[in-house]
Amino acid sequence: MKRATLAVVILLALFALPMVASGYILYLANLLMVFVVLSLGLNILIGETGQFGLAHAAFYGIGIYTAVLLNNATGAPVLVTLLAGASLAALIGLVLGAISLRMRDIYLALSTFAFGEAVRWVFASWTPVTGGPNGLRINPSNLFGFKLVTDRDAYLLVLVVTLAFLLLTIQITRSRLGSAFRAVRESEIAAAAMGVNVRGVKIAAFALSAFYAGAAGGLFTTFSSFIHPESLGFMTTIMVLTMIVVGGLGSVVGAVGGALILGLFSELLRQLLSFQEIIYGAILMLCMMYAPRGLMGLLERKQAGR
Amino acid sequence: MTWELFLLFFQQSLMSGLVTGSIYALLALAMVMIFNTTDVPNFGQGEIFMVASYIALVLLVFASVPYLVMIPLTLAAVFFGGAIFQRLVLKRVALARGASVNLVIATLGLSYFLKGVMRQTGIAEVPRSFPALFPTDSVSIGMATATVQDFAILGLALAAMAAFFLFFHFTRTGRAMRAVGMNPRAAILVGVDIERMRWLVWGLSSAIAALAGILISPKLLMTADMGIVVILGFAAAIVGGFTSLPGAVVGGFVIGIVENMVGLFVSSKAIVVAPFLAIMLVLLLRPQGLLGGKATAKKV
Amino acid sequence: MSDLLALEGIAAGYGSIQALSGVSLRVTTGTIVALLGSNGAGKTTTLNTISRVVPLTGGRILFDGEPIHELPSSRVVMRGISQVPEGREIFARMSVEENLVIGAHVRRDRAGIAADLERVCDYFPVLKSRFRQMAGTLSGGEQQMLLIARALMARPRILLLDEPSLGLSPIMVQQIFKIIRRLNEDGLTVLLVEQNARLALAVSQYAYVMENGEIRFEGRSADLVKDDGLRRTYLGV
Amino acid sequence: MNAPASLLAIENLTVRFGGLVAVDHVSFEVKPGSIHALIGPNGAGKTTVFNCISRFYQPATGALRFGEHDLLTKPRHRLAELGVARTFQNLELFGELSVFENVLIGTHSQARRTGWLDLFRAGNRPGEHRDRIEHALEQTGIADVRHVKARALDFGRQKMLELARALAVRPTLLLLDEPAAGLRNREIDALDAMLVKLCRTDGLTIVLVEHVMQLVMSISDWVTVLNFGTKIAEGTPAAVQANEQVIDAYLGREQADV
Amino acid sequence: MKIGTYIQSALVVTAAALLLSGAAGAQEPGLSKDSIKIGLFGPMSGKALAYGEDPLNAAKMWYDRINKQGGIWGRKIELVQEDDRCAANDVVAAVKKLVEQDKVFMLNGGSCSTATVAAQEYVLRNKVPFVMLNASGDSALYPPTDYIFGAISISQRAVGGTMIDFATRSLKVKKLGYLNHDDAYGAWNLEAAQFMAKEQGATLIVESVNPDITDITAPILKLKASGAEALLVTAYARPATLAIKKAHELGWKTPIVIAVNGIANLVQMVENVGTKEAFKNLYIQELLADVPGGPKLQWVYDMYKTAYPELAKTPDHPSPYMPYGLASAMVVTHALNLAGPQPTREGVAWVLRNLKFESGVMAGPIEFGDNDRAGQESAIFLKFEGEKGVLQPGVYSNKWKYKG
Repeated sequence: MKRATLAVVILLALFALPMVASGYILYLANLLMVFVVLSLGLNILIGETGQFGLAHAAFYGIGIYTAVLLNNATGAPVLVTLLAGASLAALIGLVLGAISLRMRDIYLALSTFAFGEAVRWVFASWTPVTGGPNGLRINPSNLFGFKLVTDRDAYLLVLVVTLAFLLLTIQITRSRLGSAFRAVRESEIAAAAMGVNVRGVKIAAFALSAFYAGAAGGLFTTFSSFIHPESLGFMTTIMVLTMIVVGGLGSVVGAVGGALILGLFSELLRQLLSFQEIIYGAILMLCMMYAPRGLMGLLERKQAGR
Repeated sequence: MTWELFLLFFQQSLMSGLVTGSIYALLALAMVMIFNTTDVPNFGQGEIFMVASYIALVLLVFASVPYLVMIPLTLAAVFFGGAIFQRLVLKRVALARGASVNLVIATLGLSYFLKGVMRQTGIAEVPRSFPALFPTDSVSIGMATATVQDFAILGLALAAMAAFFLFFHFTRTGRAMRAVGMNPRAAILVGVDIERMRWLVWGLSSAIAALAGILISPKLLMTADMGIVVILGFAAAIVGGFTSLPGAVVGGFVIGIVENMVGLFVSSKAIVVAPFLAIMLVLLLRPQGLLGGKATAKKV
Repeated sequence: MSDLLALEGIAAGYGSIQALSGVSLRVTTGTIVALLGSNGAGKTTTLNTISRVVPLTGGRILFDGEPIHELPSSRVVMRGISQVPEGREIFARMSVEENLVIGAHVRRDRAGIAADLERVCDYFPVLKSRFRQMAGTLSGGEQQMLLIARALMARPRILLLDEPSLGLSPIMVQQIFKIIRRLNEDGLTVLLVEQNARLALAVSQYAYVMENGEIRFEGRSADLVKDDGLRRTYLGV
Repeated sequence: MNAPASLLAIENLTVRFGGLVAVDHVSFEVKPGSIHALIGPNGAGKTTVFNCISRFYQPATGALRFGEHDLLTKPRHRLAELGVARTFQNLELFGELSVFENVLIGTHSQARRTGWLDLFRAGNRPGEHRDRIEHALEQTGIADVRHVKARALDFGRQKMLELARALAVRPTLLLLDEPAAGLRNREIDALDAMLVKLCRTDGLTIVLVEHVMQLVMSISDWVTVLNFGTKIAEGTPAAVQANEQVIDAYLGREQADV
Repeated sequence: MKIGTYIQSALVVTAAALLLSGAAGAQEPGLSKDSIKIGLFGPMSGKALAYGEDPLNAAKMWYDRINKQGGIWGRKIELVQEDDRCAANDVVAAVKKLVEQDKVFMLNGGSCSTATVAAQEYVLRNKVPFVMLNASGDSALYPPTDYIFGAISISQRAVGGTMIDFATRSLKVKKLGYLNHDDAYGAWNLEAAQFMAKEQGATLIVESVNPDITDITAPILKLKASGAEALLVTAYARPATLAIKKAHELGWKTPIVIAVNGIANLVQMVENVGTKEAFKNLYIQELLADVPGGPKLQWVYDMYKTAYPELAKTPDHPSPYMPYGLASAMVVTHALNLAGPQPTREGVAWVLRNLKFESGVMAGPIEFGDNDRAGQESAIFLKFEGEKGVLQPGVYSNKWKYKG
């Protein structure tokens, strides 16, 4: 009961935020929610299914460019552009998943990493379509005929979509598919013996994770006015990976918490000038040394201690 | 394209590819060593390489230490730096029941940390290099051109690789390191102190990266972001099979040559993406890499 | 006769699982002692606590009267305790020779190592003919021989043998056990873990039977062979 | 209806690993509702046969028939749906997951027919699955530890969990790879009773690989003996125990012959 | 429909606020009786620190001087500083924070062009005058907007255009090898270079490389094999140095012209190339009013030394980009001076659109116009033989113009 009350309070606060917060705060909130969706997606692949795919930024980018191009060309409603971006990302994720079936562990990580870099190169070089190195301007999205111009306009949409993804994630982790994901992570052999289609589940995880990343990209286009391939490289994937690891791999709360905390942290660090890389690096090392299971691990330990 | 031009391009790409490839090979070697003994792909490798280059620079240029003293000093400093990182951080991460991803993220933390520290010193603001030990006069072989320095880099890199090969195969410690990589349990049972081997390997691997830095820095300019070169070392390691030391060397040369060929025959713009395409191609056609052993099927 | 190795009430565990509780056993110099029991009874864990691969949570281990349960594993090998692990724990991508040489990792006497290569190959002539071959290409029996030979390269005073018969053909098992007996006759003390109780009791002088991390029976092997209850459980006859 | 005399028929099965012939032209049949033991020395090919039946290994030659199905045409993950479940010699549990979820995954193959979207439907809510999971937990005596992580269970309970998970598949054929290995005498007796009940009351067919002769001889209807990849004998427990060849290769005589 | 009504209500509120402020007499954000807030941002950490640090310092010392002289129309300049990390998301966050949280009157910042461009839409929507620091930001300058002004040092297009002007008029070369980046920078300078080459009847052979390139053999060899008579390099210092080295190694003795992008530190460049032989036939582009160390600029460097005595002692400070920050701050203070005692954002933007003045720091005048948002578009060239630059006669200019 206490939990439910807490959830309601948080929800109310989230919906009330635009009434009190400045555009800058809402921009941060929007950006953090995009990170949340990205983290939830990568957590499905790495945390739940144990597949080390490191091409998340590429799918994020596919989502962004698809949504932007569709929006700029046709002015289609934002839900259509968002879904189109997510679907295309999922489709490409499906193909990457199918190709990567024969690889595992380090090889999977490295090949998907290479795929991610290759996709980034395509973004940067396919100038007629993506604007290449000039970047691409994003026209305001269209929601039922209203133009989403400011962060404030986009906030409620981003919030609702993010909440929808959160609910979807919770539903998936509780579903047979979620069980199958974890079964594959824990033991492919036993999973197969229990009737889990291991190949199918792996591909599904890739596609689903890419769908999230693509949708996160679509969300980004609703409040952002510019995209540049520089922000779609391996470092972005690593940032999301760090979020889910710091939060606690394989945990929905961890993915959300990690995204929020590291995202906020990064913004706060901006004030710390040139020390920020040192601090970020130190935090990663210390966290791995003393909280290897992330924040969730700490929480669990605390609960167990009581 | 005329036949003559083709020949020129072909020969030059082999020549240049071998020289830069030898550096990629050293970086790949360093990476594979660590991966083999500790199962960690070291994302901090590039920054170790970077810091090592700056240590060399400071000793050589700012402290005016002669070349022949600078090299052992740098190697020793970086050796201990790598070893200390393993002892201080990674050992603790492993003890905390960290999975391999935790170790990877710790190395990532190292990478940020070193980059930040180096920027803080201020010497990384402009690209620098230090005077080469060898003349940069050009020499022609066939139609290709290279400098004396290039040959020295290639020669020294090959010599270093040979030395490491001999070390790994014919010394007690080298053999023990390979044993730890192949079968840690069995290594413990024959009395190998595997914790010691692990920090030794980190030290040694860091020293190899340092050597690569010393060799290439007169040629490639130093910045705090020069560690990015290590991606090519990664590519080389993957192409070679990621667990095979000779594979890493071959992979290094392959990547070096492919880079040049793509630049000359395809487009300068495609140089950066060539290694990644090579990775994907190799993994698709031969997932275990060119020289990697066949992946063993898991026993049911 | 003195006890070369003595375990006094050792306990060990992984996480929340108690793998061994209060295990005590003695191995007299020059004898073969068998440690019997079913899968998961704690036999291998016992050997691993002696080799210091698994940490103790209680009790102590004396070797030649001196406590060794706080030494690092490499020191234990140096003192003269070599384990021949179960399964195929060879260095597959090394040659047979390298496998043997690395067996002598704790030693520094080059001349002695070279001499021991010869000596060990006397016991296992088949290895001599495979010297340059990759160890991974050996047959199961040959790999088992290599494991024993590798352990001998450390000049152990006691050999901890873990399931030497596992997965081997009867003929190969007979050969291996003949060699074990010969090694013992040449003065080597052996602690033998074996599932094949009949075989183990035949070759050993004294035996312990483990179940669920504890010692259940012990006695002279010749007596245990005649024990009906034991026979029923372990021989199924 | 011409009900087949056998539920599972293995014909001329041959498996090679590289140059090694692990299983060499082995044939045997398993009658429905029976307990069929597969025994023989280590390395005789028992587990390999198991792995062929459950489609982890591809035999070089031979046929595998299960009811009217040709198993060799089925992908591995379809077997559970057909009613074949198995356990593993070296335990293949989902270590980080709870006991309950381990068993829940056993029901994975059951709900497929209701369509793809069912994948997203919650699995651990009260209902048909829940009943079956509870039943399996009760049968194997691990209902009290349902929320414990599989990794944290003791060995005996881990074995029971494997069995419970296999039962949740609702199998007609249960393949057990050394179910008694490492169990205490008391536990073996319980297992004995449990398997007999599963077979006689619930009508399951059980094939087991086992070294614990006490169990094999007491519950088996039929025993097949393998040695070096070939079948050297089969028959009732009594007949097999008296077989000279089996005694030589596996059971042994009173006197050790070293 | 929630959002729609929300927007409507927001619009009503905004309109009311505007009316009110108008009535109250220009209650502009960031403006008080005795102070005016300016948002200053640039990279203060990370990869691009070197581009931003000293220009930011230079801007600060100029604002300090103005304050010491009594400020502008009696108001002291109050700086609010933000790090933009030269990354698009961070630039946007910094700008939004400055505008909404800190409520600055106008913006002065940005050292990295592509990242700075990310703030364009927001700045325009909020009608905040924005003067870039040392970013060229060409794609935010064209098509021209009412509030964004950049390229105070030089626009990338002018970099390319003046290079061609120099090579064809001074070196009299018609077949030009052109090495640029494969990024936005490279694309911009190439656009004007191609325009100018056409104008002057020259051919351009282009090789575009990644700024992080490690082995530059392929593009240089291709340019050499193409028979180009001069090598024009618009890359950063690292690739430019590699190019000079490689041309020398390959025995290519053609004239080389290095754009201002690549000459961060000439002493270091000579050291990095390793041999003065390679500088036999090398020209460099310069944007300042005088050769480095020349008397016309002495006051700038003296001012820096006084303001940052500690920093000036460390190697590589001030950076060659330092004066650009000063010029940029001068643009801001000039515009504020001209906007009168009751400045409005709109008014300052109007002043900027019509601003023209001699900074005494840059090579040419700083001038905006109807179709022109790039402040500075001229360059001088020096022949550089490894030690001292010898000024070449003439000022070279870019004839590319934006055509709406």
